[in-house]
Amino acid sequence: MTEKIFLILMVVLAFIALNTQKLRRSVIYLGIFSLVSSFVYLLYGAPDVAIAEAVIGSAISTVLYLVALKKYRVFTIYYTNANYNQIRDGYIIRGRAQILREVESFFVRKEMEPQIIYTTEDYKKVLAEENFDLLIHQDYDQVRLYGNAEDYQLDALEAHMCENPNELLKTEFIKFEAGDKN
Amino acid sequence: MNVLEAVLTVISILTALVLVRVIIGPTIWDRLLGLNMISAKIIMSIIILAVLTERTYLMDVALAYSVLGFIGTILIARFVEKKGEF
Amino acid sequence: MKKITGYFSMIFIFTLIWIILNEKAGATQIVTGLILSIFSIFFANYYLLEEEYVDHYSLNIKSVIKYLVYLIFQIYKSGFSAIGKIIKKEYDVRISEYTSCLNDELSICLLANAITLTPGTVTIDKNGSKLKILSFEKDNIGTIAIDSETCSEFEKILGGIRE
Amino acid sequence: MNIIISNLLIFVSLGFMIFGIIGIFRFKDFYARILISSKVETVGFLTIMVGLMFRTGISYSTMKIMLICLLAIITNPLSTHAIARSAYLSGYKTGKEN
Repeated sequence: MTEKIFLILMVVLAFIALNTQKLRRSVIYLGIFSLVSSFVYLLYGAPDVAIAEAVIGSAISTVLYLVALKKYRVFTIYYTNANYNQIRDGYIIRGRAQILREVESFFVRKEMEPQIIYTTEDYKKVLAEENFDLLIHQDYDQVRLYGNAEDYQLDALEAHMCENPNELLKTEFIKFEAGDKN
Repeated sequence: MNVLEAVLTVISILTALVLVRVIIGPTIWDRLLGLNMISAKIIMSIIILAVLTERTYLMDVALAYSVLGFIGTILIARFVEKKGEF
Repeated sequence: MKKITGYFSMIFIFTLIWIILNEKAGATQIVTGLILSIFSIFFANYYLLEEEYVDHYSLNIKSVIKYLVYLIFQIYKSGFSAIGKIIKKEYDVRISEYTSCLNDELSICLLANAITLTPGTVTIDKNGSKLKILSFEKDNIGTIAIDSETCSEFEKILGGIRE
Repeated sequence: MNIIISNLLIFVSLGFMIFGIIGIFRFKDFYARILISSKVETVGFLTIMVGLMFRTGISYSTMKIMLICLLAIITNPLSTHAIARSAYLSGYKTGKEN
């Protein structure tokens, strides 16, 4: 009976660790997974494997996951423009290049990989449907940046923007609470 | 049925109940709290198993876990507290 | 002289733990335990600590036992009060500050550890001898007397923990 | 005789743990949950360990269980404190959740 319950728990934990959206939560689920699996090894009579799993799973792999989470992350950035059809060439291209160049160089300095997607869709549709980390919406010289309130990198980006303000563009940050999807 | 086997079963059911809190918990600290509680319950069940089967070397696993297990909790808590740094 | 007895008691305790881990008290275990404990103490002395090991961690055995007995008594008391809280469903919490009358780092840490385990409180923050304590609204904090001039029972015991 | 006392203690500790889990689901505030669980868990842990000590009698395994108890008394408050401090410094407010 004990054995069956723990085996079911292992399957459930592996499933939600794979399907969660936030990687920090998945680190916690993997910690619980390694705990339960070390007890299951004991139930099947393998104490040497269990002690290795307890040490590696609890201490070392948590540290490794956290360091990896800190170091590397692909950042998805959507770029939309309100006046896409009436662009007079020289005017907007300079401004657009500027804001994107600043954001991109900021993320490169933080050792992350910015992935920029240009789109002609309306920004409200992108907000509702797409899965993004940062949405830049530009209306002539008014720039709005939409992001998740729990994202630490966006806080750092905001602080960076406040320190080095751009003369041509007015930037504004809008943060919303994330939906609670595990 | 032996008493200790029944106790092991009850503890495993309790672990499953704590896991429900871990899954639905609204904040990340609720999940950490669940990790802490589950680790205490697993240490308990390892010692019960050692007494039940009279294999005292199983207690070494519990000892190693109680020395090292809290490091993971503290590291994740610090990671959240310092906003992504250590 | 005091230092030498301190080192001897440390070596004795470490050897005891080694014997418990080995589950056997033969001559081989005692000799290896002595060698390992002497090696680890001197390694910590020369490479890890700035002060001497004995100055850092030597504690009064009588005070430690008194502390543990009092702590376990308080833990059980707080456990029963917590069950009452669960049945009555009271969940208003507050955060209050408390200035301890101890000024030794290790004793303050032990005090914070004790506060976390005893009635209705968790220590949140420590800054010098000032502690921030999280507790239930309607709890009379009892052993940890907030807003009082005199030291609480724990602090009296912990005051004598250094030799 | 020893077996009866140990069974009694084990049942008492199971009662404590069940109350702890009821508390975790009953309270709506995170700080109240952490206060309850930090206490009830430690009480349940110590009681079940004392019950198992009665069962093993005086031997090396009893001393090992005592060592584990000592470690649990030291490390359990540490991790509770780390979680509560992390929530407090990140600006999680006391009061009712909505």
